[in-house]
Amino acid sequence: MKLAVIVFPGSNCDLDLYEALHTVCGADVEYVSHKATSLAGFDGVMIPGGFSYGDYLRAGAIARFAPVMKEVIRLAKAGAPVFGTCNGFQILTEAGLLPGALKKNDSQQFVCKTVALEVVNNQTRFTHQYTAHERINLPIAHADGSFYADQATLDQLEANGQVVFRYAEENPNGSLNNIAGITNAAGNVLGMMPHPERAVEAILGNTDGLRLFKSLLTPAAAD
Amino acid sequence: MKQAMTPEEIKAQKPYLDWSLSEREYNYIAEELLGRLPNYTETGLYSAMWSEHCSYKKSKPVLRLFPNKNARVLQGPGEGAGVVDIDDGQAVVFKAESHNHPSTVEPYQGAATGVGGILRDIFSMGARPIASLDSLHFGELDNPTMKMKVQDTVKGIGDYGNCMGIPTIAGETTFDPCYSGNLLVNAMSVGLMDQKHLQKGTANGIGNAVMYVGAKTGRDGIHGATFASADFSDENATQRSAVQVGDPFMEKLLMEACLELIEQHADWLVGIQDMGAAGIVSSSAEMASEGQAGMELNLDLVPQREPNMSAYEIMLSESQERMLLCVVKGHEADVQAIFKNYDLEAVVIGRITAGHDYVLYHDGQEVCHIPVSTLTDDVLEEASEEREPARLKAAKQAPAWVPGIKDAGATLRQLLAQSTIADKSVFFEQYDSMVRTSTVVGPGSDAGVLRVRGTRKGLAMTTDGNGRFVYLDPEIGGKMALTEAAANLIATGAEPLAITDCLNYGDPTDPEIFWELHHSVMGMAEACRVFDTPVISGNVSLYNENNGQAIHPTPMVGMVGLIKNLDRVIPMAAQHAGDAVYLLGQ
Amino acid sequence: MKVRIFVTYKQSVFDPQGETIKDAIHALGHQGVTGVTVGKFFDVTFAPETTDVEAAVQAIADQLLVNFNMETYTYQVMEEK
Amino acid sequence: MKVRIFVTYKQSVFDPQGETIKDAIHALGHQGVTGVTVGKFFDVTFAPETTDVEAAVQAIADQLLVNFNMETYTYQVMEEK
Ligand SMILES: Nc1ncnc2c1ncn2[C@@H]1O[C@H](COP(=O)(O)OP(=O)(O)O)[C@@H](O)[C@H]1O
Repeated sequence: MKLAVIVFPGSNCDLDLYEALHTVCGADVEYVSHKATSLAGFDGVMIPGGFSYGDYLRAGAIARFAPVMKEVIRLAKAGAPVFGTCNGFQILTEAGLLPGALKKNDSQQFVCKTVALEVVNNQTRFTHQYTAHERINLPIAHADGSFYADQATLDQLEANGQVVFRYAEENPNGSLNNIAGITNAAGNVLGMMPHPERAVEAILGNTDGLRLFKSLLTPAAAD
Repeated sequence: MKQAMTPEEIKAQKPYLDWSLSEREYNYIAEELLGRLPNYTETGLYSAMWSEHCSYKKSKPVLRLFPNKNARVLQGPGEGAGVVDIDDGQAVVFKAESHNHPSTVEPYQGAATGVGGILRDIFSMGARPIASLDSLHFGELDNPTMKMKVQDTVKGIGDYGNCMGIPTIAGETTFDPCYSGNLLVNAMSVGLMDQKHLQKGTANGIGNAVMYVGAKTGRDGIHGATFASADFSDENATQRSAVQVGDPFMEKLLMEACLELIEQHADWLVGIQDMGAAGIVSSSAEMASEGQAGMELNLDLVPQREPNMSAYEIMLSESQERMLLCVVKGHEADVQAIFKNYDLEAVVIGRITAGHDYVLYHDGQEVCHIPVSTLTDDVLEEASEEREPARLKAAKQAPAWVPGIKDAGATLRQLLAQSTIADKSVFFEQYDSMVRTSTVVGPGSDAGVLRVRGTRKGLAMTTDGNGRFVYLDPEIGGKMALTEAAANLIATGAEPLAITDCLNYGDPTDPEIFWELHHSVMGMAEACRVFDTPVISGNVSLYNENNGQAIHPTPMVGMVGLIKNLDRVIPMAAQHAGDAVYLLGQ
Repeated sequence: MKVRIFVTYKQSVFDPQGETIKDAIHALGHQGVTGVTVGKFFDVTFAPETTDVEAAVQAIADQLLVNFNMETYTYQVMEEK
Repeated sequence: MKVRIFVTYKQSVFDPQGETIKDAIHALGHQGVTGVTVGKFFDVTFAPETTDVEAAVQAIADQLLVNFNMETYTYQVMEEK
């Protein structure tokens, strides 16, 4: 599987995502510029964290117009795996590939720390190496991570198993239903505020994110 | 454009006194250096370049006490940042910078642009910034205004560094009434590079281009450099220069573009320097002076954000996120193409000339024509009077104070409740400390530790200082700042390499304050020799006063150490119940 | 020609910032304040020759300035000075 | 009674957000836009019995909402709906 790590102006976790996939997991992965007009040859898309366009309007709002996004949308519609963490999640909601929106944290402050999560749905192509309802810890680092959607959308997300990760102890940002990560209805697009790519090496003190990438790279028999 | 005053009017009305150029200096420039009266623009350039902030005219004699070489030092003070060999052809680059005055006026933007400025110093050397640290000193947290200032400062540092994607991994925060009217905001940046990419702020080669990249020039912080060197008082509040607003998104693009140019096309580049205090004039004059070249600039070509700016305003503007490059003739378009790819403009604003003159054109007229070294090298050093502070003499006479602790538990709880000692996670959780996934030890420990990707090496770093100790005994306090920093590094398993510093003091024309500066630096310098940690970069911030009340003398030490084998990093936390506890030392 | 576009959270969306500011205003002694909401505005200037400014404003707001999942907007053509 | 308080950067202060948004608007094809500035507004509601609302507004703006080092403000009393 060949993966693209998209680099927007202001992306800053592109290196982290690339290193997690390439150096730690041995995946076939390349950086792709926001100006690229084709993603031919790629089997999946990874959208990194950071501050695309400085987050100067809303987080992720301007990135969605980048030329490469047409191709990201095409791949997503075709069922290819598309993953966004942090700013990547914000971009995916702004682009309409995921429902809802991400508001400023209730605290009105940026927060960087490790939080406890529940793997709510381990039946996705991103999470099948976790056990159901497993507790894991992952770092977060964001100012706009409060997930919001109207009640009907929330009900739908819950009913369809689209809520993949939930904050398990403290809710660090005010997300509704403690939502930390969701997929689209088809299950091939995952967006999450926590950073699994920051938790893939023992030397950095946490490897709970590793199985997310392993899940993606070694599709379960069911896929 | 017409100059606002004729040279004769300047001589008669002495506007330069308001710009902190003394009459003695003005006369020296006119009589000895130029042999004529400087015009309005020239007078403005001299007053900025000869300010303490740019010239270190008062602190230089003291700074000479610091050792600044050893076998590992590749670049000592004088460039954007110092550079130290960490083996394998790699180097660590670091520097600290104070942004006290801007942060006192406007904590959020002051702190943010402080971080932005120090990052440019690092990437202009050819290094990629890999970590930020800070050293913050506030008034007591007993009133809403100070609480707000603290919040804004922390948010300013966080927002800038977080947006740039550079982890803030260590720092220190103290609270004392002496900082109420004059905050100390010191930011440190650490970069990593292959030694072969080392760049300098230099310009030479007749016909080579002087190129401007980054944000447009506006009337931001005109005279910020001289403003940073003058005492604060409340009546001045409304006259203070406009605050600079940071644009970390622009800086991120600028950093990526500059690093791409340096790493892939070094042969197109003669030199590169960031525009910091005193903007275009200091960067261009320093580059020409370093390269022993002449330089001609056409200010009409400088990208401008506001209409009708005078030559003086363009030259002194402190608009953020700008860099100056000297580019080999013929490669201008190549350089432009690199910046264009990041949606940045690179503009040729001048050329290197034969000789040694610094010539500026504006609106088709020559507005400045002076030998470049008169701006950078001919500054009159100022000998300062000094006198041991009366309080220290009195203290020597007084009987030694013996603490009378009745209930050690209660005293311990009181100590832990002090804001200076209490947990700082409310602050450092607002900093992204993990981005770039190399943070082995983040904030909340003795020192931050980063791994060096692709090696077994690590870098440990810390900022330390203690104004109270230095206030009680400048020399011993200076030594203790070094000792604390070294101890913090050693506790992680690192060998200290070198230091950077910010020397934060009050008004140096007060002989007691100059004595504090001199004696604390003596103490620091001696400790530097003992630890073999030369001073490779740093910054001096004087006039930290409010309504005549000086801060405690507060030198801050930023120290970086090398860990040869990361497997041996020692965590701070207690590991197992039943483990023995040892106290080492005396 | 200048148009001011106002963007706020939809009414159903909780706005902690407004609450925080209201508390701060009370702390300053202005008990008469019963509510605070916070919004952003964008002053967008159009070249004089632009035709159909209102259509452009709507397009810009719809495509870029507003996230309809949580926000709503109004606008106002500003007087020339 | 509701008052809308508008806060913007002073004119000489650089507004990086406005510039970035202007570029995005151009990228969407609206070349007629020549400038964008961004501001915040606060809708402050006062209890009906409040006397001297304008003085309160000025005090709140001065003490809390506006940073006079770089910002300036205007306000407008809103019509009741
Ligand atoms: N402003 C700050 N930025 C980042 N980290 C900080 C800051 N202030 C304190 N810290 C972290 O909190 C811990 C304790 O801080 P402090 O009590 O000031 O330090 P020390 O242990 O050096 O006396 C240190 O690990 C330090 O790295």
